[in-house]
Amino acid sequence: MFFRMVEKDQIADLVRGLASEYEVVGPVEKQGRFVFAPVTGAEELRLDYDTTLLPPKRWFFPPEETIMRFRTADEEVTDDEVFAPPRVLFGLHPCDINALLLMDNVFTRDYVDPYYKARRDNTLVVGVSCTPSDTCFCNVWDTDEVHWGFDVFLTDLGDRYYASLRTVKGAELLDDYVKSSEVTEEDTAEFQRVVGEFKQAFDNDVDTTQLPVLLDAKFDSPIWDEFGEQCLSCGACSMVCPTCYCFDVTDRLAPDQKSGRRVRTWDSCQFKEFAAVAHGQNFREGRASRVKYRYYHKQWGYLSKFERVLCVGCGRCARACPSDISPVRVIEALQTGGVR
Amino acid sequence: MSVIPQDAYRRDAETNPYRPWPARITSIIDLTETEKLFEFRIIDPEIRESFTFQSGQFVELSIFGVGEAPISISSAPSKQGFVELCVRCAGDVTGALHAKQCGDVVGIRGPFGRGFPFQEMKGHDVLLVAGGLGIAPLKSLINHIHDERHEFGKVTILYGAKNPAEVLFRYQFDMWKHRDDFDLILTVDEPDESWDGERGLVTGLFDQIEVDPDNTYGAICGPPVMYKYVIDEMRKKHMDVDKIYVSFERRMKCGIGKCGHCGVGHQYTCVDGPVFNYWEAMNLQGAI
Amino acid sequence: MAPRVVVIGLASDFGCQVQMTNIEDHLLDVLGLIDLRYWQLASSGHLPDSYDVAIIEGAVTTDEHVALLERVRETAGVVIAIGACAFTGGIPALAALGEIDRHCAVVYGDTPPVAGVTRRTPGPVGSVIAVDYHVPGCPIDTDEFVRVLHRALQGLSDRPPQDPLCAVCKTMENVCFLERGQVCLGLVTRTGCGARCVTLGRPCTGCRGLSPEANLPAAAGVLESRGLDGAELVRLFDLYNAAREAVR
Amino acid sequence: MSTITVEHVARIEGHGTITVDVEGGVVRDIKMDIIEPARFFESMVVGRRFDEVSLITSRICGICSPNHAVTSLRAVEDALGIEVSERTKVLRKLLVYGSYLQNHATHLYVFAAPDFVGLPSVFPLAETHPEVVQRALTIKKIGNELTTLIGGRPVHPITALVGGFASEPDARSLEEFAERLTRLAGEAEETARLFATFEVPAFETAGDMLALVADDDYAIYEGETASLQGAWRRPVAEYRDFIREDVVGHSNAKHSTVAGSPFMVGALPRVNLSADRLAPRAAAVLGELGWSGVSRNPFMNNVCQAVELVDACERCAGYARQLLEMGGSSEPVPFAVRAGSGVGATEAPRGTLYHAYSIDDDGFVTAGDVITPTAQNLGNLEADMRAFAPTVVDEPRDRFVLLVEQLVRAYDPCLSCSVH
Ligand SMILES: Cc1cc2nc3c(=O)[nH]c(=O)nc-3n(C[C@H](O)[C@H](O)[C@H](O)COP(=O)(O)OP(=O)(O)OC[C@H]3O[C@@H](n4cnc5c(N)ncnc54)[C@H](O)[C@@H]3O)c2cc1C
Ligand code: SF4
Ligand code: SF4
Ligand code: SF4
Repeated sequence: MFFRMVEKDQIADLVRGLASEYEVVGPVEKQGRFVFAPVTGAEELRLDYDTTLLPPKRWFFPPEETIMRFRTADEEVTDDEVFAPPRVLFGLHPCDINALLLMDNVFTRDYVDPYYKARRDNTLVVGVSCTPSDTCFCNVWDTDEVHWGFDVFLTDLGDRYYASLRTVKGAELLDDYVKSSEVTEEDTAEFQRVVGEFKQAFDNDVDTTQLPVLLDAKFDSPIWDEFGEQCLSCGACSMVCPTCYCFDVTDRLAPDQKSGRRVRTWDSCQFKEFAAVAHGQNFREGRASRVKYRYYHKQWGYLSKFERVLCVGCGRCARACPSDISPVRVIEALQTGGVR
Repeated sequence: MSVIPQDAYRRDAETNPYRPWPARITSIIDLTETEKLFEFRIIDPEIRESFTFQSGQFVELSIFGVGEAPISISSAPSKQGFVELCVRCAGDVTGALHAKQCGDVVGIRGPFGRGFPFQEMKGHDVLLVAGGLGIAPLKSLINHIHDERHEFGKVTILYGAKNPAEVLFRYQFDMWKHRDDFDLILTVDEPDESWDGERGLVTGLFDQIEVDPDNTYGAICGPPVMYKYVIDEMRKKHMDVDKIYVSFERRMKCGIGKCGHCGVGHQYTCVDGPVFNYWEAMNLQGAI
Repeated sequence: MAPRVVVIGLASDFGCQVQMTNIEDHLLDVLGLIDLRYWQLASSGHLPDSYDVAIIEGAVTTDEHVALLERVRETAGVVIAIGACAFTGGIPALAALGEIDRHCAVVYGDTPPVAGVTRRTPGPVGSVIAVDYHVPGCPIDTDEFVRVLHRALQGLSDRPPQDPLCAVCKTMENVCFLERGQVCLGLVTRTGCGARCVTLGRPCTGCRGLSPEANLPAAAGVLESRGLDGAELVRLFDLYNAAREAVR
Repeated sequence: MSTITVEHVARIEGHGTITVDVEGGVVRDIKMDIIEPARFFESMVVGRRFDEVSLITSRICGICSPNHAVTSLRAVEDALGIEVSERTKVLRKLLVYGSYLQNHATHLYVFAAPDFVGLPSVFPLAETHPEVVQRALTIKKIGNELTTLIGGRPVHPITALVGGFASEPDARSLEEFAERLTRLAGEAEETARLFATFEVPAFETAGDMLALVADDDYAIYEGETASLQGAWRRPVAEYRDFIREDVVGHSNAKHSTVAGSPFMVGALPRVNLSADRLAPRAAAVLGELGWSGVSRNPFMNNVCQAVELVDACERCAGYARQLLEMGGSSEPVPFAVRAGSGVGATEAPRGTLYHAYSIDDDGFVTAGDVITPTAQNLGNLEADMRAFAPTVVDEPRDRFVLLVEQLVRAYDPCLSCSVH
């Protein structure tokens, strides 16, 4: 990787420059919280945001998307045109970039998803460092650091950014739009100090020892019933999760029924119908089994395939769940045998 | 680890894996009141030529405007150019398929999933146990074994249905019954006057068969409740857990390991299964 | 042959019938799929003796409604209940909360009119006859109506969305009303509206009825844990769902 | 004696039956039974909290729901002593006008027009006169879009709250809308010209005509009630003093009287009382049609609705632009819940709509009263039918029935409103 120093007041130039070539999407305020939304200038950006309501996944994998079109008259089947304008996602935190990498595993490996991939290929990612909030626990999964999956990463050193340039395109952007300077040894030392402090700032200590074993060994534990009683089966956790990728597929006909499209929408394993099959059989009928499945899949199912857990510790689900069910509470319960 | 089979999509990385190929219904046979056997011909000749599969794999069948359903292929891989599906009318897609006629066009994607380990089974005895509609994927395997019969040892088929009217592929079984290289035993839970076969559950048939535990591969497919009991019987016969294969049915939306619906334990039925060996299956929490 | 369709209004405000017409761009496409035989709102004529599909709006509030529905059920192969009134009793079912005669006295005093109807406690269509398809909401969403009509014409199963609203609300990137200290019924309300109200800045009031998957005790607990009154859940939910016991 | 019964009069909103008793070629009696069952709104709101009232009463009518919502909000605000911002007022006017565009277009083209071209409904018209149907759909659609833009959906607004709005459309949509409305005014003018060509019976009502009036506005959102015959103006808060409502045995809707006689409300009374305050293009069209100052022919209500469509287009385009410039906020103003009683009145498409509520200390409703335009019109409509029927009783029976129905439809009655 290469590195440059960028003065903070250059960010306005950078965004202006980017906006001339790309749609720039970044964190903006919404009623005291934050969302990723298109911006026209740096003044709209809130790079000091804690976390966003929805993760960046919707810019690659929208909540609703056409995956195929058909005409009933001549049985013609076509792909949907992917709307993937050149776009920059500006200001992603390490957890969210790590989450994208986990999504990439699903959507760009075996049976490449053309829609996800087209957007991923057409999107530049500019990361920015963050400060932990009380619901974050990315330190637990080592997702507080990120080393690829972005084009530029900006680490905040007070009045300047320490910019890591991961890709050619990222380096070009910086060259084109801002005056940056060489990194000195002092800069790197300052970078080390800042990152070190950041690591110290986490107070969430979650004991993840032997999670897959615990999940199997405690498969029938009563803790799941307790969580089941609390769960509202609303699926909010899955929607806000940057690593939840499950979807439902339905056919939608045009009003005249002559043509139609096949649409996928975000789905959640917390919905009762998720695992229902014909003849009234449902493999996860009870709420408890569904809550369990979410964690089982995240901490063990995905791990067994991709050697990472399917959680980046962003804490969004903890904030979104009206009943305060969260990975931290669940893992604690698995470790201690009791729900707190 | 999942072994994604070589399939038609690989030949063209640009292909949208969610886009089905139009296929024409070339024959429909009524099997029972609720099941029909359909034969399809993929319209695009290139795709049709390259469509190869293993017994135990499935396709996603599309009725445009209704949706998709995963269905096991029940014809043998050796039957080129056509795909045969045995479908029970169980809901929207399958119901809409049942309303179709010869010559109508539907969509097919696939084949997907891991099938039975046909090559490994060669040189061994095979014990196949089917319950109800579970015979559909096993029929593909049986037909395939039939095509290469000399490669296998003893082949035993146990098949249970609820009543005589629900016994599928009776015409074929009647044919096989008279062959001495297949041991076929049929049983029904609720026999009527016409029934001259066995009665009772399929597990009851194990008393009648001899199994060479070191040399036998097992394959099971049927309703979820059946697995545990059949496996118990196989274990009583001392068969190896990793030589017993089971085929699972789960809800599926994509068939290619993305939509997440078919999760069973830590695996996905669509890409890691639907055929699992029993050792794997035992390790899947909530599977059996 | 296009199925013969009739549209029948019971006690309602006609809002859902209006919504049926609110697909101006595609109204003629949809009409092209059916043979519309009777729609009092839009056309002269009488309810014919035979038809295939009956679309019913409104709650059941009179004995005459019951008799009509029984006749409809005998005649129509398919019955579609549209809107909260027909599905859950809706707003008219608020009158089920008290004595119907008392309501009558409040409105008419001691000389109620005798205009050929016998009042009964309001309820949904499903409390009187079997309903094949349901379109929830007050008012219905036009697109959803067309989708359900399509399903009915295709002979597919009735699949009103089952789960609570919050998931869709999240996809709209709303700041949750619970965080803002307000009771929101999205926790327990049937999804499918796109969390319209919340997105426009107003808590969900439950017009689509109770989600069959709702966890009511947990939802009341959630409100309590945020310093809100758990009983408000029920009081507010009565607005469109006072007859929820009668929903089938 | 023979009795002619028209059950479930078509192409009106709600369920009503007309019975005419004819004896020896003379009309003995004629009445309209409103069989639409009562839903008891005035009783249902009792015990509900003040902020639920507009949600409930909006369901009195799905056709003019914005009017019920806005009127009930005004009554509740009157009871709680809340004064809303100017911006809120403009937004509410837009909401009400959205309802005008929807309602007038639907009534004129879907309900009334088939009569004049001799068709049972608008559907065959789509084949014979596609351009006319297209225009109807265009106007109706823009009306829907306007109510959606301001209220959140075409029927039953979401955003209108006690004291203000939950959210507002963005500037871009307002700008775009102003453009479209300006363009739509042309379509509306064509509508007025079309309806002016339809021949209507020469008939005059004996009843008075009432509408809201304001000094500097074509009053729809606020104003005083004015009488055409009595030439008086009175504050709406006194509505109980000048409008009397009685239960009549054959109808689930009550009938209203002013000074002991039936009267008419709606587009015709409004134009009669406020023609000089119409927006320029609407005034021009009215002139073009040869308007002579005042008309007492209820059949002219259709033409007046068409003129109001032109007015609505111009006015709404103006309001949209005004919102872009005026600043201010539509966020609900702060208020304290307290006991009180209040009245709200607006002009709904079919005439003046009154809502009144009493609220207790905790904000729960203790009494409600709603007088809808159709409830006010029904007495006059029956009186008109009685006067009109004998003049056409010699016509062939079908034509006779059609003419009577046409009179009913000219009033554009909304029976579910009238009963509520
Ligand atoms: C690998 C595999 C192989 C298979 N092979 C075969 C085969 O060879 N032959 C065969 O006939 N079948 C086979 N199946 C089963 C077949 O896929 C299902 O029967 C089929 O998907 C049903 O689809 P459908 O659209 O007809 O039914 P659906 O309309 O989806 O309904 C089926 C049932 O699912 C439930 N359900 C689904 N959605 C909802 C909802 N929204 N709300 C409530 N309940 C719901 C209901 O119980 C309903 O009755 C196989 C399945 C798998 C996974
Ligand atoms: S499970 Fe929760 S904490 Fe983990 S990535 Fe998803 S939303 Fe973030
Ligand atoms: S605002 Fe309402 S619908 Fe949205 S998440 Fe919160 S409780 Fe659920
Ligand atoms: S948010 Fe609630 S009240 Fe609003 S439309 Fe949806 S279900 Fe109805």
